[in-house]
Amino acid sequence: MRSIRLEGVSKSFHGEEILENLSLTIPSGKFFALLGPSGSGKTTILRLIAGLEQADQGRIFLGDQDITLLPPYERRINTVFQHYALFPHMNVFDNVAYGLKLHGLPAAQIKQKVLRILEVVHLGRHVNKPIQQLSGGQQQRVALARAIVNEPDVILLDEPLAALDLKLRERMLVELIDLQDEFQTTFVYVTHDQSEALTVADQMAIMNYDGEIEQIGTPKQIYEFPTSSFVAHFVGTTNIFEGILRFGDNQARIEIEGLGFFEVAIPQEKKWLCNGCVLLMGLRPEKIEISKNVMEGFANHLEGNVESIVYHGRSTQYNVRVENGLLIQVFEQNEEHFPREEIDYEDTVHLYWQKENVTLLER
Amino acid sequence: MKIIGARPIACLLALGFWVVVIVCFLKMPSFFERFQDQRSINVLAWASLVDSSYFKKFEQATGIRVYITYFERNEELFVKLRSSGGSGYDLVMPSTHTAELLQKEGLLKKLDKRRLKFWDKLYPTLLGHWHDPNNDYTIPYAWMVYGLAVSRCHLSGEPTSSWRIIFDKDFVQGPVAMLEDAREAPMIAALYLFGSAENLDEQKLEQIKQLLEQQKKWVAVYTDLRAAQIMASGVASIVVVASLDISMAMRHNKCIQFLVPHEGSFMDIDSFAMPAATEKEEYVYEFLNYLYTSEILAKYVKKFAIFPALQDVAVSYENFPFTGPDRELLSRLQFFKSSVPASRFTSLWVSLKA
Amino acid sequence: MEQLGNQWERDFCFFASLPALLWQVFFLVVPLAMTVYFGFVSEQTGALTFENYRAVFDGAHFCIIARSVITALLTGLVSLVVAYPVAYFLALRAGRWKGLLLFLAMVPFWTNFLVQIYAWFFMLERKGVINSLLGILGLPPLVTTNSIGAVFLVMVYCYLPFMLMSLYIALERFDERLLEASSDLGATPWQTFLRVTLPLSMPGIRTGLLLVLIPAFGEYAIPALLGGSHYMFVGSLISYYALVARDVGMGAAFTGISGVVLLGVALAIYSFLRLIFGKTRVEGEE
Amino acid sequence: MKAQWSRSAVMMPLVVVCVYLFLYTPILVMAVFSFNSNPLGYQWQGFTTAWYGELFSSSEVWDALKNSLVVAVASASIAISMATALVLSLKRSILSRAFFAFYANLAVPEIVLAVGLLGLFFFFSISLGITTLIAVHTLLGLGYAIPLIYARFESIDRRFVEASLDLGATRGQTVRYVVFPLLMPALLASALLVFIVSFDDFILSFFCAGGSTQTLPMYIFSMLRADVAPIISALSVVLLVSSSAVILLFSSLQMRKLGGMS
Repeated sequence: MRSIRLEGVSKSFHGEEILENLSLTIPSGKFFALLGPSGSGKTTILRLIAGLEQADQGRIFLGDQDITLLPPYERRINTVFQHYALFPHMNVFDNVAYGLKLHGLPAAQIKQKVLRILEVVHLGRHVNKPIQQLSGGQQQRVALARAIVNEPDVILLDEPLAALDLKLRERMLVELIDLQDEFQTTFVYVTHDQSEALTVADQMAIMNYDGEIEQIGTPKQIYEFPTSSFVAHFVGTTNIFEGILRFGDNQARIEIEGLGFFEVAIPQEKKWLCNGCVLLMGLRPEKIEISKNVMEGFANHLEGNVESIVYHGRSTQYNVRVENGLLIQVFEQNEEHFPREEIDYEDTVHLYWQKENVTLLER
Repeated sequence: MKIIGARPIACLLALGFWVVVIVCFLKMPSFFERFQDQRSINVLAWASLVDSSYFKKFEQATGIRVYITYFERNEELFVKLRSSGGSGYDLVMPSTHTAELLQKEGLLKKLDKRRLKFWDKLYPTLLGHWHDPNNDYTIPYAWMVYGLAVSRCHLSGEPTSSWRIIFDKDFVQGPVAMLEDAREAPMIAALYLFGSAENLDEQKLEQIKQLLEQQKKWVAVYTDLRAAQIMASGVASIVVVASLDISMAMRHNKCIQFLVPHEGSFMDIDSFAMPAATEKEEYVYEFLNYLYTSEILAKYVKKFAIFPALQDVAVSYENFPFTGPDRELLSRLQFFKSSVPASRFTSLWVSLKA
Repeated sequence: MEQLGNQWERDFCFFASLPALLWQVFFLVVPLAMTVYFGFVSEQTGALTFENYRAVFDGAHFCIIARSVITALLTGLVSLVVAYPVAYFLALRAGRWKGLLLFLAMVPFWTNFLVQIYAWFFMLERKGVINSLLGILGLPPLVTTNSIGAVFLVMVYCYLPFMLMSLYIALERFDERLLEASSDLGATPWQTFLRVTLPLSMPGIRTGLLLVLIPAFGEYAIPALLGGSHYMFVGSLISYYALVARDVGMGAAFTGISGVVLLGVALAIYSFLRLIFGKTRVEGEE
Repeated sequence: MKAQWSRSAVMMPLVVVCVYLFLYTPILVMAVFSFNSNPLGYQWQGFTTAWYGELFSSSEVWDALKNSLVVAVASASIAISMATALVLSLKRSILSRAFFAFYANLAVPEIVLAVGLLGLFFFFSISLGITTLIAVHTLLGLGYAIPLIYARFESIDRRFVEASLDLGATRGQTVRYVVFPLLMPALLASALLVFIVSFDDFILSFFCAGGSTQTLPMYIFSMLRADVAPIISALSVVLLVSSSAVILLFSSLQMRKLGGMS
């Protein structure tokens, strides 16, 4: 259970720069998610930490130990690979026991440890099965068990759930969180799926296409207060408006071309805001109230035409075309505590939101 | 593998190590031989003349183990001996042409005839021929006459004893099996055309080529193997063959008659000779003295139907126009000896078979 | 294993890779280099010369090369056509018979090639099995020994297992759902075969053709034993030069030239298959 | 379309049966004729087991068989070890090009190689014998083994190697516990192939064997030279039956091993 620190790490393949001067600290004992689009270099970071690649420049620390030049087998770090990489010529037990055997543990101890961990991952009944006979979820659990059983300082998970179906994925996510809770090992979880990352992570980092880290924070910080339009776009869905900030007496407003003025709240920490700045305004679809009727108590209001409706089950998404031609997404929870008004295609609707629910982003 | 540049000495050492390992591996047998000093000889012999089945007594009596390897063509023998500098074997069995070549290359060891107890019993007519005028190197073992094996059951009437029945389309009575040999086949054609296979010039060679090309139409197969089978299966009713290669089959197949054409024919002698590199002369002489006894040779006569070079071995074969190498017979025979360079025969043969 | 090795490991790897390379150099490259060198040495004078190559460059030699190319090609094609349905059946349709059939296909492979050839004598002799049966039916002999037909037949026989194995390996990986997808998209079985199965088994076809073509091109035993030696093949002429004529120079020169021809033929087939394969794909996209 | 499918469903097994007939008729006929009392020609004369008696009493055959087995086993094991060492230790980038060079071993006409090798052995005054035979068959075997093992090695997912390193195995341990077991099928297959090639080889054997070493194909060829040799038919039948038995045993063991795992 140690932290990981990357300092000024660069890595390129065949002349193509994947990571450039990247620094990142992964706190110990936390479930840390590394979220980014495919090709952003997050897997490369993982492989650098695991020792499967060597950094061109920079240092990597595990706790206080410099592991930059250490071969993978001398690092107390284990990986759960994307397609599990379970050894096809071994059964479940041998796969899990592999690391322990290499460390020369007595057979009895190995057996005890392996059986215990297999119990934890609900594979107690499949100890002697060949790998090929396991389902995807079971293989996933073997891969996990194989990594955890060595009690490493850090466990790296490279898109571990990508090959599973939705239901299984959700269940595995919960199990992963439980496992991390139980072992308190540092988990580094790489994914391109924002909902997975938001679910499991204590802390997360968002990477952009250039292999740079855009933002680090708790899931809530990331979701509610993205610091860049990339993060706002990549994590969840956001309506983005471009406008000019106008400071008035005691209130700030944003002027959006063709739509008029909207009130916004100015957070203290955003020092770069200025009167007359051109900036972006982000507004989450679920923060907008939609109604055919006029409502009171909201700071902002817009009118538009429903262009399409997508029914998601627990929520409904309305795509509303507003005056300046922008298409705005609105989510409405299908709570149905009371009979609701029917909104249909082509209906004219009113959109309302509070000024605290917008994020101001640099253009 | 940057170390090649970085540490040349270590690389050379590694290389050297493996080279030494490989060389040691290859040299292993000769190394052990030196210590073992096993009493054995290696014989390279024709498969149809000698085999090991009658050596048991010899091996038991003398403790000399006889390893026999068989070869199929004189050329194999020659190439093996020349490429290995005459080593590897202690006794070989060339025909006259090959014996002459080997001797020219210095690959044969001079014989000590005094140590060959049977020397006086050899047919004098088989000694002193062109390939080894004083028999300094070769000991005749079996002799053979080239001729025509004719299947009387397939042909009507008494066959003509002439090369015509394989060369002249007016006389050809059925499919023919011709010798598969770039020297021997043209020389037989030369004998038919000019009465002699010596002193062939370009013009004569051209005529020979034309004759052979014509003959191709009725040649069912070119071969110097399996003559008996070819006759038995009816592939050819006339086979150009050495007496040795058909005598065995004639015992079973009474249809076959052996003819020596009246124009004359060729003969050959298969002899034993010692490669120059052998160090086991002593064993070889012992072996030869055992082999050249009428008792043993009679067994080979029985088994392979050979015509042995030893006088006191009784030979009687049905349907053969001769029994021993008498002067009358030999006066009608010549050896496959020619001044034409081998490459000329080769190009003739290649263009015939192209 | 190369990534991240330390110095000691790299040294060891270098050390371990040496024997095979040395073996290759010592027992293949050196003897061949010697042979090639002899190709340029005149038999008479011992001087360096192009004489041997010039002598080989004539109609007779090219006739022989052409004959070998045609026979090898035909052998390859016929064994392809014969082996394909069998490999297909083994890989995709055999079901529980697969193990047994595979085993049976392997057994002739285990038989000495001389014995295989020898076995055919019983079949092909004028009084052999085939012609006796034909005789009973009142038909003339179809194929007999000492004919080009016999050479061809036995060559197909001897090389068939090679073709069968490479096709089987390629077809075994074949996903049968592709056939369903193709017929679902409206292709007739024949179209499916031409446009899906055949292109996807192309690697196996290529390997198989090369595995048959190369040894068939140099084959000498079958023509010698079953062909009646009316005509020479590349293999027989090479061994004739090397062994009988003892003209190492001519032999080396002829080997060199026929090697070049073989390489050319192999490349031509390779690119021809690529061309066909490529064309099929373009048509499919239309 | 239905009709066509069913037609092919009938045609294909028919073709398969025909091809198997083609493969087996000559062998079966030969087997039958190994009991023929007629030593010449192909006419049936009567039943006899004399040829088998002659075969089993001939010491030459068994000597030749012993030599062939020794050479085949030795060259198969040497070739496989060297090929494995090469494939495992050469850089992939070099190997992907280098392994083509080993196809030459198959493409060069054996007679050319044989004459060249004979010259080489003479030059270094290496006496011909069982070691030269092994050396040459090993060379031939490399031509089969290296491409085969390399192909398998390439198809091994690199993630298995990475996973092993990641789990704490050194490179050596990874080779031993992961790469080697995964290579096993290819190693076995190529060992078998090299064995067969060596067991089958005639020309190289003839030239590179010393005087005291005769292999089985050499013996067979010398027997076939003269005439029909029923003893060869008998020998072939014995070899065929025993090799089939070995393969069957081998594959049934394999099956049981697989079966035991489930």
